[in-house]
Amino acid sequence: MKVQRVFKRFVVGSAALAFSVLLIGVMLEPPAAGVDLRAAVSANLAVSGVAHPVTAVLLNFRGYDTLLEIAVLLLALIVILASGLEALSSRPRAVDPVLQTLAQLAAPSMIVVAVYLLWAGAFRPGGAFQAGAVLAAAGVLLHLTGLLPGWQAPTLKLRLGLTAGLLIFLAIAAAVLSQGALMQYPPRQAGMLILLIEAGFTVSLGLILAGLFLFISRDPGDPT
Amino acid sequence: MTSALLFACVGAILFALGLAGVALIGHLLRRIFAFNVMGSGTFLILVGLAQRHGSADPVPQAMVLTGIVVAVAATALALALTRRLHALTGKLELPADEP
Amino acid sequence: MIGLILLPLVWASLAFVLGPGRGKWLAIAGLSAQTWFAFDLAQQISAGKAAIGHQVGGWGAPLGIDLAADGLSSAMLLLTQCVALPLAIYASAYYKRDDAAGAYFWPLMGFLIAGLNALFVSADFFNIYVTLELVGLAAVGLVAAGGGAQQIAAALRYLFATLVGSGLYLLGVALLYGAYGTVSIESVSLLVTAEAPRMVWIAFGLMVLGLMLKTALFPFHYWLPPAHGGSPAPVSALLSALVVKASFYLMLRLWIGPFAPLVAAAPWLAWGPAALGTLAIFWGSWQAIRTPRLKMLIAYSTVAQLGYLFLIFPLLNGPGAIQAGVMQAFAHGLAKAAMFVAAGVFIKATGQDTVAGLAGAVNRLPITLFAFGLAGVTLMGLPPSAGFLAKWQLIEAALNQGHWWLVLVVLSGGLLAAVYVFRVLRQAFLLAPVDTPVLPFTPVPRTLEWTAFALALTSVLLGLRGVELMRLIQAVGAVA
Amino acid sequence: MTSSELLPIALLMSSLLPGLVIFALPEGWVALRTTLNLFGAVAKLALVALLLLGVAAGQEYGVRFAVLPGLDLAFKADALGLLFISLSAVLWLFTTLYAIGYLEGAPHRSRFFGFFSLCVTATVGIAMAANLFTFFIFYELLTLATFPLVVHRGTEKAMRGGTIYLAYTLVGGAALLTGIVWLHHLLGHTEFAHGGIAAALGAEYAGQLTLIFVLLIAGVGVKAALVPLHGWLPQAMVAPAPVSALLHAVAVVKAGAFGIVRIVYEVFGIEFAQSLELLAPLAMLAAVTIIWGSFRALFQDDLKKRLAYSTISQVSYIVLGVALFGPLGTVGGLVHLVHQGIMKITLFFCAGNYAETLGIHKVSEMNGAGRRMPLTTLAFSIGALGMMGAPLTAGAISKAWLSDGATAAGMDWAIWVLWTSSFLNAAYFLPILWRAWFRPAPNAWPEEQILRRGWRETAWLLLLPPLATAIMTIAAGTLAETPGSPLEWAKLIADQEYLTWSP
Repeated sequence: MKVQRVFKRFVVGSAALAFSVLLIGVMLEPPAAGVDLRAAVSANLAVSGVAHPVTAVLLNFRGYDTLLEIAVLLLALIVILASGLEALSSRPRAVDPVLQTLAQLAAPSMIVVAVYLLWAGAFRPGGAFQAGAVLAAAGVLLHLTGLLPGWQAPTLKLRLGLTAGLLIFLAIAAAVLSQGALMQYPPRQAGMLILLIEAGFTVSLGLILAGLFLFISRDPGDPT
Repeated sequence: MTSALLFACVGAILFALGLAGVALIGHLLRRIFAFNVMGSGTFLILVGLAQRHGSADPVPQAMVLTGIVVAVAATALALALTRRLHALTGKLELPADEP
Repeated sequence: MIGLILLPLVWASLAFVLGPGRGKWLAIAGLSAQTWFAFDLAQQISAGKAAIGHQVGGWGAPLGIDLAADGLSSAMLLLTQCVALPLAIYASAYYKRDDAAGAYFWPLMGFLIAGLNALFVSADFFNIYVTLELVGLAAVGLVAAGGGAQQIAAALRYLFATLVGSGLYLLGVALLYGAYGTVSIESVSLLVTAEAPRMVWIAFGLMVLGLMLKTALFPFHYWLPPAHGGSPAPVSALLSALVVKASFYLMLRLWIGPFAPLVAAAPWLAWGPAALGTLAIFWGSWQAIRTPRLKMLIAYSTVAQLGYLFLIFPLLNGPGAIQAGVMQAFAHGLAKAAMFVAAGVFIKATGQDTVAGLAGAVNRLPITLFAFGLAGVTLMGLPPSAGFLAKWQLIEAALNQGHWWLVLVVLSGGLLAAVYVFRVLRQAFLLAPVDTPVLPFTPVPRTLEWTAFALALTSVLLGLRGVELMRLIQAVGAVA
Repeated sequence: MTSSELLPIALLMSSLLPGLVIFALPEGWVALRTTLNLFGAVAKLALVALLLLGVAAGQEYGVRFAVLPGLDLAFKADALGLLFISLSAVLWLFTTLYAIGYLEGAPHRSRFFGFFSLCVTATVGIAMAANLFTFFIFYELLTLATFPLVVHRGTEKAMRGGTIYLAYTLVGGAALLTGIVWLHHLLGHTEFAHGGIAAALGAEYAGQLTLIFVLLIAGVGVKAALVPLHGWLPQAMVAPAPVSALLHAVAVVKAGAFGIVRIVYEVFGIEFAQSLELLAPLAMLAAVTIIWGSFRALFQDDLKKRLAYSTISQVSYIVLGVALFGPLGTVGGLVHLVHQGIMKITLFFCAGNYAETLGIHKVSEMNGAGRRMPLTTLAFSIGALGMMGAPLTAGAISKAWLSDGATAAGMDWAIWVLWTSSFLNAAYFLPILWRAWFRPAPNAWPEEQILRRGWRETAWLLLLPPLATAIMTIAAGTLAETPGSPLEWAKLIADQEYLTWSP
């Protein structure tokens, strides 16, 4: 038994070593002639509706990936809900009044930061994901300081909030089908549409990410 | 060797480490970490290889962002299931016997 | 084609908004519309349009993401909708109100179907990765839903397998992007040659490895039986019939598409999957013959039946191999779905998941047993069934290229399948033993019995009408 | 669709549709089920009569559907197929009547008659198959449809019999499939045609074709119970009597023998098979089976087992006739296909009657049965005498033509085989007759279930079918030369298969 485990470790370890050496070796070879997308991105940036190339790729050129990705996130949350919540953690939580005050101060400013990040995404690093993450962090912070109870079964309002981002995206993506293709935004409205999508994203992402934490984390005092 | 290529090489090592970890580690939390190390390795390779000759390429960066979100979702899922398993069995390892 | 992706996303989200346990009518309506779309698409393609493409966002590859449906993908779409719709009807009767396992079934199923459909039409390596994750996580969620410790453990095992699988695939994508600067399948196809850099070979290897893990090809099958055998019947059916086919489809697509020059340069590569497929057939059948539990038997049978799919790889440069693969995917998809849902009926009625518990089922649940038998006919490859046509095509393709041992594998696999199928049928025909009191069978909704029957009957009748399907697949390769 | 396409389909449907409806019928609806059964059987007979008239007048019937590109589900109603169909249609009617009487009050009759109808559908499909692909489909369908009948009683013993039956037939099916696909691969089609299709390949394929022949014959030889592939037949005796009748006379064993006829005449072609030197080994195999079956029958005390071994022996008469190169042997083999069916079904009906009425299952219990059940025993005696080849019975005709065929083919040893078999037949049948007619009856029968009422020694539905088939046995023997008899029809077929011979 023990010998077997050592043997397994040895085999897997040396395979991993060999693999990384091989991989590094081939990465050092000169690259093959291929496609360079940088030129294409900057050439089309003007009609994409946003000024920042990464945001343009995320929400316009490869916006379809993003659509599916938000579905993946929502799906993860649903799976967590589906796998059952009733188990309670019994870890007592010390609530420090200083921390509570700090958190109360931090939360509003985090919301402001999130809004800024959302707006800034159009022309510099930032965007819906970062904004949503900050929002979620605010929620987690409030929860950890005992100001926000862990979530029970999601209410209708919460469910609407969680799916809003995906539904808005789907609605807009389908609405522009008349332009000839899925997600083919008319260049003039592209900026506005993308902002709308991003706003929906920020809310839903914030809720989903917070939910990933708050649905699992349960206080002993929660009525269940 | 450009710094980008160095990133890629580190990524290769991280991937191999993570993969070995997922294969060998029984403790679920550590296995989830190993999976994340593996994912990070991939992201490093994706970005590093693409910009080994000069300026940044926004396409792989966007793809990595997408990949990170997917990895977050997967990690959260794995953690939730692990926690559930812990609540039901009190263990943080998968039952060894194959049913 | 777009509707096939958007519609399930919409009804999945709306079902979630409606709340736990709701949304079955949304799902059934959505799936009915999707089925119509899928037939429509198939009709267009067999009518002569070699392939139908769509440039998302109007950008076009390589900047944007392209979608493309040819005969192969449209056949898979058709299979997916045709299996999912009856399963949805089955599930609507299977889950009782307030059943914890069914609370989030509809959103999960919706995302699963959306992921599958998106995967089948995607023409972009990275986008395929996202769809793979969508499918994988939804499948894990379905396994885990409302389950006890065993199911959660099975779900975790499955989760790690699917994550490592897609992780390997993603590394392949990263290397491809590093080599060629694009993830569009079309652009990559133009660039790959037999003299491709070693990085591309490794990328190919990683992708194939990851996909074999996800398809549960022997010896990567370890996660499949607990996950498929331990879930509720509609979930097992979805997973066995559809989910494992998705990664197989992708592997086939890569094999005959962008990486065809590599395969042509090293034809021996094809023997790897074929050898593993052979082992899978024998190992899976052997386990199915031995296991005492009914659903485990069916799950091991999936391991075996998946093996047939991989036998086609050495035959791909001759005629008929893809046809055999698709026919086998259809036969197994329909029959296995029927078998799992029939097993679900048995389990609901007898209250136990064992083969031994089936004694006397022939008199209590004749329709379900008939469905199980018909599905068994397909799995054994006996005529007249789709499984028979698949076997016929496989044998003929193997003979065409003089690979005698493949013929032997296919035939002995069919006989082994007969052993485990008739193990069940035999038990069901047996009179309940006199000395033990006969347990009362719980009455089962008729919907459950008849959906099982409909699925099984389709798998058999397809064996008399394979021409249309074959006409559809003739359009393969135009895009790949 | 023209009538020449419609008729074959109608023939299939005449048993398929009633069968499907019967599956769905509740157990208690006896009247409707019986009506459907009889309606199907009579409708099938009428259709067969139509087809016979048409074919005799030179009309051709056929229909085909594409299943895969280059692969058709094809039917044709030709003289050879109709020989088999007429036999099964007539016997099906009698067997159905008999089964209705036999199973009266038994459970699960809907299931039984459903699969019963499926069996006959499969048999008709086998007879009408116009290529090996279609033949195989119905051949396997027959396996699947008979399994539930064999295990109908649901006992452990029945299961064992059923499992052995499946093991043999499925492995045989795999061999058959291999041969068919191989042939399809070489030829591009597997259509049956007078004079055969394999000859088109030429001599350089002789080795492969010999292997294919072995695979095909092994595949159908399982159902035809050729030694050493016969092991399932005695085991399948656990089935109810009507099923045994079906297995032995109407469907399964006959399907195997018929398959051999088709393969030798219409796939390989008798002349081509002779040139490949395949016929002599086949004849040897048949001879061994004939002797072995008769020999084993001698030692069986179980009546149905004795009959089962007798079947093994008798069916190989057909194979022997086919393998004798020359039209006379062909006529003998083909006519025996019909004659053996009529005679053997008589015997099984009677065996069922003894078991149902008096509880007699063994030869040693037969003492005095002839006085208690004179009519049944009379029918049994006619069938047994026919099997021995006694004059005025159908069996005599078969044997005469087979002997002539053996002489014509220059295989004189085959005559000795026939004589030996006749002697052995007498050795295992005559003691039964002697016991039944001349030994005193015991004080009590093993298990008397049906009491005598006047001249009716048993239920009339059990009595009429064996009497009818016994009369047919005599008729086929005495009226062999009248137009429309099995013999005349067999001559017509031989005329088609040997292009240079006329009767």
